[in-house]
Order: sequence, then C-alpha cells, then structure tokens
Amino acid sequence: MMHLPVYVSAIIAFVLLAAGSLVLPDWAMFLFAMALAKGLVCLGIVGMMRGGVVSFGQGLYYCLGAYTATLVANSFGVSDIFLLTLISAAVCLAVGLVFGPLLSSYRGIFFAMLSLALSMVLYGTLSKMSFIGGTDGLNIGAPTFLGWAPEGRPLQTALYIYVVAIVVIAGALMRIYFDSEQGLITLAMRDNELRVEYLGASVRHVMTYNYVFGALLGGIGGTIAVLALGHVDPEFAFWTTSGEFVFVAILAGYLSVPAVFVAAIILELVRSFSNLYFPNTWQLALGIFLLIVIVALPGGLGSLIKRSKETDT
Amino acid sequence: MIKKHITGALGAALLAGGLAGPAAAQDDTFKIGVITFLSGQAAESFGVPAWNGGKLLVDMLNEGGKLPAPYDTKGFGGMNIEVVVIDEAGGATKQVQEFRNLVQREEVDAVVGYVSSGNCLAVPPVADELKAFTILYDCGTPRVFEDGAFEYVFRTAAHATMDNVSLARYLKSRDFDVPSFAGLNQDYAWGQDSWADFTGAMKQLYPDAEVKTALFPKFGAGQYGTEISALLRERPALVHSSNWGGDLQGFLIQATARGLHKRSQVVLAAGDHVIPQLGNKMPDGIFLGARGVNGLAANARGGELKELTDTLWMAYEDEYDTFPVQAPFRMWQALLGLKTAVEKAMADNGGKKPTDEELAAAMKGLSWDAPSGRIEMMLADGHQAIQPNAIGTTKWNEETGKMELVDVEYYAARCVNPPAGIKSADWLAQGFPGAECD
Amino acid sequence: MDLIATILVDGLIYAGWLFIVSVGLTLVFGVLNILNIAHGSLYAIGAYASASLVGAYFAAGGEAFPFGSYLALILAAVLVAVVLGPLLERGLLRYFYGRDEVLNVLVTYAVFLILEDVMKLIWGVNPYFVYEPYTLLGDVEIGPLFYVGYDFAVIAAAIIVGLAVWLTLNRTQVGKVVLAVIHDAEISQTMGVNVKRIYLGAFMAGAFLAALGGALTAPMISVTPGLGVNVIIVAFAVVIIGGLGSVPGAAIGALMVGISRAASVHLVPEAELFIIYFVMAIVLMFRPEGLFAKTQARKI
Amino acid sequence: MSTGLLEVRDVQKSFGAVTAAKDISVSVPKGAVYSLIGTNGAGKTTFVNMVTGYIKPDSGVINFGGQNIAGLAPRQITRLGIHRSFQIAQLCNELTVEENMLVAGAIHGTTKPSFLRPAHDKSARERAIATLERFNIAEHRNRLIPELSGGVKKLLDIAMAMAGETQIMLLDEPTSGVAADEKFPIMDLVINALKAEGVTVIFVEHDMDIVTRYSERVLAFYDGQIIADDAPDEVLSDPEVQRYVTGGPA
Repeated sequence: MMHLPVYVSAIIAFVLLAAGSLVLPDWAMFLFAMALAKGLVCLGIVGMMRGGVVSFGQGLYYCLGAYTATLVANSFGVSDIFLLTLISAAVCLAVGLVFGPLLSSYRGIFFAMLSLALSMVLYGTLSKMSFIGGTDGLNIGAPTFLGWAPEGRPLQTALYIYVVAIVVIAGALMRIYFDSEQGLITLAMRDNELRVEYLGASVRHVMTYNYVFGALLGGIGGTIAVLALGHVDPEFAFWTTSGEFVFVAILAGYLSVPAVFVAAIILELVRSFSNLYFPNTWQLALGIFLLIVIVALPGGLGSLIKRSKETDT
Repeated sequence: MIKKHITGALGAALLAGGLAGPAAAQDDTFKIGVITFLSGQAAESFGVPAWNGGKLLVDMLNEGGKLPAPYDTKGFGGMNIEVVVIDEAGGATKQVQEFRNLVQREEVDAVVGYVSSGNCLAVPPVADELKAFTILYDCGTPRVFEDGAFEYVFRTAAHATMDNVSLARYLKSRDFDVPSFAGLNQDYAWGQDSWADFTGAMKQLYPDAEVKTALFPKFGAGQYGTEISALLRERPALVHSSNWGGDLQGFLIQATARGLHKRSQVVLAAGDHVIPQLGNKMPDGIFLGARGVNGLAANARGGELKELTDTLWMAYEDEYDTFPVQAPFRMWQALLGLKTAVEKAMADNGGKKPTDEELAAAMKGLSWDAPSGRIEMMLADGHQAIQPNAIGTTKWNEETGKMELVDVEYYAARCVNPPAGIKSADWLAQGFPGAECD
Repeated sequence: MDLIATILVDGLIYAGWLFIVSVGLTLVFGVLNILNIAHGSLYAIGAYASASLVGAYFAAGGEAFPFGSYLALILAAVLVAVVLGPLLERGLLRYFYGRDEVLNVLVTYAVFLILEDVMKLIWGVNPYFVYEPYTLLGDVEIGPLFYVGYDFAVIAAAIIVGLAVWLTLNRTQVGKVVLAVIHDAEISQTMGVNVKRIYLGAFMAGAFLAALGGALTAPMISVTPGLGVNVIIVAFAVVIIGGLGSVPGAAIGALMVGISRAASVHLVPEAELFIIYFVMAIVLMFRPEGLFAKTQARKI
Repeated sequence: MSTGLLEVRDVQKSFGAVTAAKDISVSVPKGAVYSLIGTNGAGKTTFVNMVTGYIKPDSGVINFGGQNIAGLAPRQITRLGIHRSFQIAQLCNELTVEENMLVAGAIHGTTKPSFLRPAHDKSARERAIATLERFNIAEHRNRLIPELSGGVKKLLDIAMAMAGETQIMLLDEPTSGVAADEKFPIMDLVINALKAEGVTVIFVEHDMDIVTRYSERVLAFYDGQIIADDAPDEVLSDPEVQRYVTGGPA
C-alpha cells in the first residue's frame, strides 16, 4: 500500500491534464471542460455516497451556482472568473447550510426524493420568472481572468486550465477529507449509524458536512459550466440533469477521486458519439450503456483502480 | 500511483477513439449540420415533419432541375449537399456541446436548426465565437436579436410576435365582438410570451376587452379537465391558446367534448399543424394561424408562388401520405435562403466554396421566395426575417372528407411585423407604429 | 355551480387518474423495493397499445358495438403486463434485488431511456388517437358546467382498482402471502413461499396498472412520444406523500394532490406548477416517510 | 440510597398498552458489577435502552454524576461516559477490525475529529492496536467483520465502546451468539479489563452460571418491574425469581 503523498499526485494530475490543452482539439477541450465541471458536482455526490446517501437533486446547486454567476455578471458587470466562482460558491454554501440540517435526518430513497423535490422547486420557480428569461434562460458573456480578456482558442485554453486547476485542488482536498478521521467516520456511518451514534458522534452533523460540501462543489461546477457554455436555463435543475450526475457518481464508485472525472468524461463522450451515430436512438444507446456499467461494474470504476479488499467470506 | 496510470490509459484510449473525427468536407460538397427534434414532444409536430420536408428538398436539389426557377440549379451552386442530423432533444447544454462538435469535429459548412427558443438563445454566442454560419429555422422568441447582435447567425423565419398580432387583426377585421378573453398557454417561455403578445395586441385593438383568467398548465400536462372547468365557469367570449403538438391535441379533444368551443371562440396562434391528425375532431369555426403563410393557407393562396408551393405540397403528399403543415415550410424557407446565399456569395468570390464570412455577408439583408411567400431579412441589421402571415377559420368539408381553411386573411409582412429598430414589446405597447397594412 | 363543488369535482377526476397511475408504482415498491422510473414508460406503452388495439377494433367493424372498445382498452393493459412484465422482471430487475435502492432507481432510469426509443421504433413519432371511447358515455351536466361521462368512468375505475388491490392484499390467501413477502422475503422463502412468483406477480400487476393508466388516458389525449416523462414525476410525488408501499397512502396522496391542484387552477393559476411539490415538502417535513409508511423495524 | 454513580428513580415506560417499565428504581455504585436477569420481554433491554438514550422514559429520573440524563440522545449520554455493547454486535462490516477501532479512536480522540488529519495516522493506529491487544483480538486487525467469529465480534464491540473515557459500561447479553466454550474466557477477559480501569459494569445475562460468577449484585426483572435486587445467591434463591425467571430452584 505505497501511496504517493496527495500533493505529489495532485501535481502530476495537474501537469498531465493541463498538457491536454496543447494536444486537444477545440471541441474536445470544451467537452473535457464541461465534463470536469460536471465531475465536480458528481464529486459532491460521491462524498455523500460515502455516507450512504445519494442526492438526486444536485441540479439544485449546479443551477443555483450557474444562475448566481449569470445574474451577478449581467447586473453588476462582473466578469472575473475568480470572483464569480467565489460569489456563487458563497451563495451555494449559504443555501446548503439551510437545507443540510433539514435533509440530514433523511436516508435512502427519502433523502434522494426530498433533495429531488427541492431542485424541482427551483426548476419550477425559475421557469416562472420570465424577467430572468423563464424557461429560455439567460446568456452570460465570456469570463475574464484577473483583467485578462482572451478570445477564441486562448479563452478555451484559459477556461480549461482553470477547470483543471479547480478540479485538482478540489479532488486533492476531497481525497484528504476522505482519508481523514471525519472521512473514516463517514464511511463507518454508511455501514452502521447506530454504532457511530453510540460512539458519541453525531450522524446528522456528518451528513450535514457532506451535504454542504456537495452544495459547494455543485455551485462551483455550475459556475464553471455556465461560463464555458455561455448559457443557463432552468433545465440545469431538472431531475434528468441530477440523474446524470448520480449516474456518473455510480459509474465512478466511491473509492477513487480520479475515477469521478474519468466517469464524467466517459459519459460525455458516449453521449456525444451516440448522438452523432444514432441520432434516432441515442437514448437507447445511453440506456444500454448505463445498464452495462451497473451490471459489469457494481463497485464503480474506482473498484477497478483501487486495491480490492479481500471480501471472500 | 497505479490508479493514475489506468485512468490515464483509459482516457487516452477513449480520446484516440474520439478524436479521429471524419475528414473535412470536400470542395464539391457543402456539408450542413441539421438540428431538429427527433424525440420528445416536439418531434411529432415540428422536428420530424420539418426534416421530412428538408430531406425531400435536399434530394431534389442534389438531383437538380426538380424545382422551378430560380431553384432549378443543382445542389448549392453546383455543390452536392451533405447532411449530418442531430436530435435537438436533451436541453441547451447538450445543444451547445453538439454545436461545437458539429462545427469543430464534423467541420460542417453551415448549421441549420433549432425549434426550441432556449436553444436559439444559447447557440448564437457560440456560433459567433466559432465564426460559424448558422441559420435558426424555426424558433419564435424575439429575444434572440432584440437582446443581442450576432455576426454569423440568421433567423429565416419571423418571430412569434407576428402570430398574435395577426390573430388580433383578424378578429378586428371580421368585426368580432370581444367583451372578454382568457388564455390557456403552455407554462414555458413560448406560452408566456405568446400570451403577453396577444394581450398586448388586444389592448391596442380591443382596449375595452376584459382579460379573464390566464392559465398556464405544465408543458406536456395532457390533462386539461380542471383548466377547461375554469374556462367554462368564467365564460370569456374568446379563449386564446398558443399550445402546440400533443398539448394542443389533448386540449382540443377534451375542450370539444365539453363544449368549450360552443361557449367561447377559440383562437390558436399556431394551430394548423394538428389538422392532419385531428381531422374532423377539430371543430369548425376555430380561428388559427400557422406562423406564416404555411400549410393550408399557402395551398389556398395561389398566385406567383403556386408552382413552388405545389412542388413542396405534392412531393410531401406523395412521400408521406399527408399534407405539409408549417414545419416543412419553414425548413424549406431556410434551405432555399441558404441556397440563395451560397450562390450569391459564389457569384461574388468567383465560384469558390464560400467561407463563413462570405456566407454571412451574402445572407445579410437577403430576400428570396419560398413556398410561404417572400422572405426578407429585414430586422436586426439584416439578420432577422419578416414574412407574410395568414389567419383562417376551420371548416370541415363533408364531401372531400378534409379540413379546409376558409375566410383566410393574408397579411403583408410589414403589417404584422415590427419595423427595424424597435423591440416588438415596444411596438405593441405603442400601437404598431410604422405598420404598413394594405 | 358553487366554486367549491367545481374544485371538488375537478380534483376528484384528476385524483382518480393520479391514483391509477401511482398505485402500481407503490405496489412494486412495496413488494420489490424498487422505485420504478420505467413506470412512466409502461404508462406510455399502455397508451400506445390501447390506441393501436382500439384502432384495430374499430377498423375491424367495431362501430356496430362501440362499447367493446372499453374491453380493448383493458386488454391492451393486460397485454403490456403479460409481455413486458416478465421481460423486465425476470430478464433484468431480479438481478438487482437487495441492492441499493438508489442504484435500482438508476437501473429503471436506464430502462426508461431504452423504452423511450423502443416506442419510437415501434410506433414512430406520429400521434395516435382513439377518441371514440371518450365521447361514448355522453355528457354530464353539473350546474352550468358540462363534464364528459368518461371523466366519471375514470373515477369509477380508480375506485375499482383501489378496492381490488386492497381486497386482494387484505382479504385473500394470495394477499397474505404477499404481505408476508413484503414483511420479510427471506423468512417467507424458508417457509415455503415461492417468492419469485410473488415478485413476478407484483411486478406484472404494477405494469398492468401503469399501462391501464395510459390506456384510460389515451382516449382524451393524442398519444405522442415523451408521454412518460411527466407522468413519472407526478406519480413519484403522490406515492412519496402517501408513504412508499402503501395503497391507502397512494389514494390519500392522489386526493391531496388532485384537490389542491384543482383549487390552485381555479384560484391562483400561477401556483399550479408548485403545488404538488409544496404539498410533498409539507408532508415530508412532518412525516419524513410519508403519511402511511410502515414503521421501520428497530435494530436492537 | 443516594450515593450511587447511576441513580434510576421511578422510571416508567409503556409502548401503547404494553408496560415495559414500571416504577424502576436502581442505584449502582461506582466500580460495581451488576447483572440483569429476566425472561425475554421482562424489561431488561428496555432498561439498558433507557439508560443509554435509545428510548426516552415516559417519566422518572435517571441521574448520572449529578445530572438527569433521561431523554438525552445516545450520543450525548455516550459523551458523558456511559457506553454500551449490543446483543448483536454493532460493527461496520465494510471496514477492517483495525479501521473499526480507528473510528472509535477518532471520535474519542483528545481533539475533535479532524477533516485533515489522516485516520490511519501512525499514533492513531498504535492506540487502536493497543486497545485491540487489551481485548486479545489484535491478531484479527486486518480482517473484515463478516469473517470473524461471534466471540471476536463481541469483544470488538466492547473494545470500541472502551475507546472513550468510559465510566459505566452496559453489556447487553455479552455472551449471546458466542460458542459455549468461549463464554467464560470472554467474560474473564472483559470483566478483568473493565475492572482494571475502574469501570462500573451492568450486564444483561441469561446464563445463571455467568451471573453468579461475575456479578456482585443481581436485578431480576419480571413484567417491567424489578422483583429482586440483591446479591446473586439471595436473588437466585428467591422463590419469586425462581418462579418467574429461572424456572425452578437453582
């Protein structure tokens, strides 16, 4: 069990991913940037999965982050990507802190459904608000980077590097958290809440932490996605969007952090190419792919990568 | 760090598979990316009929000599037309991604697409960023060019304000008494905007009419029992709806069964496309438009464009056993506009395949004939089309067993569309300044 | 007519429809512990099948006895259950029993995606209509309002379905066995219950009810692609409100949603879209597991 | 009767029509070893559950170190120093023995559980292994829970409860699910380890040999009431106890 320290693997990951900006064609760089942004949201779900719950409503924060960034950019003329990310993250953190304690006493399908209901309420509200575009949504201009306003390929590259940096930092922090004492308590709670409560730890607190981290990551992911995309609409909070996030999380499993981002990229590629080659039956192709993944990889991609524990009893 | 290697290898393998995109189009072919609904609710009413019509046109153009002049030349300026079709379902995020893929991976020469106004708002900034020539062929929201300006993006169909202004004018010209009216529209931007446009136009033409309930059932609701009860209770003289597709069919079936059309005049902003499916289940005496002189209204019009209209009509009926409604007409006006622009650009550049810049320059302010009438790129600095419109009344012909459109009124493009330089909402609020009606 | 009476009648009609589409979902969850997103697809397939079957009935000279089309409607639902029930349950779902609930939601989501396209491959994208059954039962005049007799037939169908399910579960031998399986599948197995058969039966019943909902709705709508998406989310809300796995819960949930929605359309039309989530959020706030949920067994 | 570490006074609890605890009053002095006997449903586990916060009594007072803990959450009671083990060992099946112990250590460390400090820290592991060694199960440290024998599971369950500053330990049937020949060795191990740390012990037991051998005082439960509270020999020779609990003279 020799492990490189987290920061070393983070630097390696950053260099490898950043090198992509030199070789990837434009469309792929965009696809990767989107996939990584969505991967951040999924990483939040993975954090909750470690505690035994799955949010079917992460679209709430993805959408909230994206709308916050767009409204701030459009009403106050803020275009700096760092500032926008910070503001959206702060808003999502605040909302997460409100809903986190509320949701922390729900488990299983009820947690999934209540989180879904919350995101559907946002979806419904935004759809009704025609003064901010209603169902058509809003556009947001290209971001600037501390005063630098690139266009074309440099813009794509800058955005991509930005996403990569955030992904690597968030990934490393989550890895540290997963391996920490709190992280182990989360895993224990997934197994046996009663035990954890009778050891004197609050299951609800742990649930709340994980939910709030998920909210934060969801908001950051949504902000980056909207800046890359240039457009946000209430669909960001629709249940099918959240469903995709859950799918990526399940595809990745909860063992490995890099697997989350690999899974996100795989899903984007599969979707894009099935769209192109089977325009009439892409949903069928996607559905079959989903089933194959669930059947063939019960522990997720991460279980392929991570050392497998001896479980023969 | 074994996991890094494996993930790296996996990524690389996927990438290698993914990056090997098809080669760029040859100089003797013109490749267009077509995005339209192939699944979901808009597939049946718009996406599929539009592309059914488009396919016919592309085949006829590639063969050459199948259409009346000036469209009797082969392909686009002699180039063969090649098409990549993408499903529009799946939301704006997916569409922006697919747009990039079409332009950068498939290297299409032009993109023609988008029914959903959300997608029409999301795509143009990207099109400009990529400098990719793009035609929005169907969507209705005025916001595309009223809230922004785009170099490479054109819309070859009039925006939705026209539909509701025409309806109000139709009521007025037929001296229809409207003491009160109510609305039932789908709960998303299209329905909300249509209702706002209709009430705006009515305020000018029927300032005393009382506005009763405005219902916005969920998109795809299917069940309108409660809404119909509300409309029956309120007894408005007129019920406005911009519903389309399954939502419109469901509403009409349920409303007709409960006699709503006998109590209130029903007016439909875009109702023509359900006629082939509903047949005599569509009650007589409904006022409806087709978002342009499309479908039955175009067929009844005759005149100079009869030959072109008949070409579409007959080819479509031959192939699909039903007559073309609004969607294929709009696809034709987009593709014929593209053909005109390509050929104009080639005349200017000495016959080479035009670049996106040359195409955009040629398209700007262009006008051309389509089965739906003269299309003029009049608004938004030559990027937004206006076109004539028509409203008619449904009447079932027992002898032929077909639904007909009677008492059709045709409106000149400049009568029901705002002039350049004014937003449609302002144009409505100010009482249609600059409207040129015959 | 009084506004309140209108709201009640409209609400009841909608609730009847809601109950039929959600009771199958709650039954399948109760027995198999699977929250089936593909329930929406089964609903849509039921609508298509009934459109085809009723269409065929009239094409074969059914005009002579138009009421036979109601049999065709029900037969369509039976067909869907007999063909797709075993295919999905034996062919796929049984491999996922006992696995994580949320994972199983994803499995059925995949089935939902697949079935969406399969429907398109079978029936194309053109709409199907079978309005004959809708108008056969004549009008009902209540005060100044007209209703269609069929609306009340849907309420009747909902009551029959509810009673049938409840009586089967609580008053028959089969029902007792099913309840035993719901309580503890493993123990039932050791006591000689053929759990496999119960699972298959329950899933087929659920599929039948979903398809029946679609079949009964088909005459009042145009059957087009995308029908299933909207149904599933409403049905989810109803069963969550009522408590997953509870038949009376589905009935109460349907009534609550139906009547509050009708009130909203008549009084505050702007709120219609929220009302269902609003009711759901309120109920969950006070009863985290829904109104009629089974209490969870204690661990010690 | 008011010097005990744990003072239970007039505690009542009923579930619907069933009375699970009727006027329960007990005083347990510091360092004592008490056992609870009674048939199933007599109220022993209800007593344990009320003291540890799993069930809230309808009325009455449970005093611990001068504080009424009736109605507090299990977590809060645990934090005060009252720990328990379970009839069915409550362990995390997907973790190894050592990791289970690390969880307990992380929660009861000198500082609050950290988001940054690695759970598998060297010192944390050393502490975990030391505790495992005290209960003689260190050799199993890298195995997963489902691979363990019933006895080892019980020991781990108790070892985890001992990670904190335990003052009172309630053992709910420590020898149930344990092979017959392991029962005495396990009880020896557990009682000695607990006594060595001065922990007050209350255990629920059906085996009267274990009761007489290990406990200083016995509480006999019948129908939600305590029918005897005395030294083991006295209680076991009590005719009422013989009639309702042990089923005949011992």
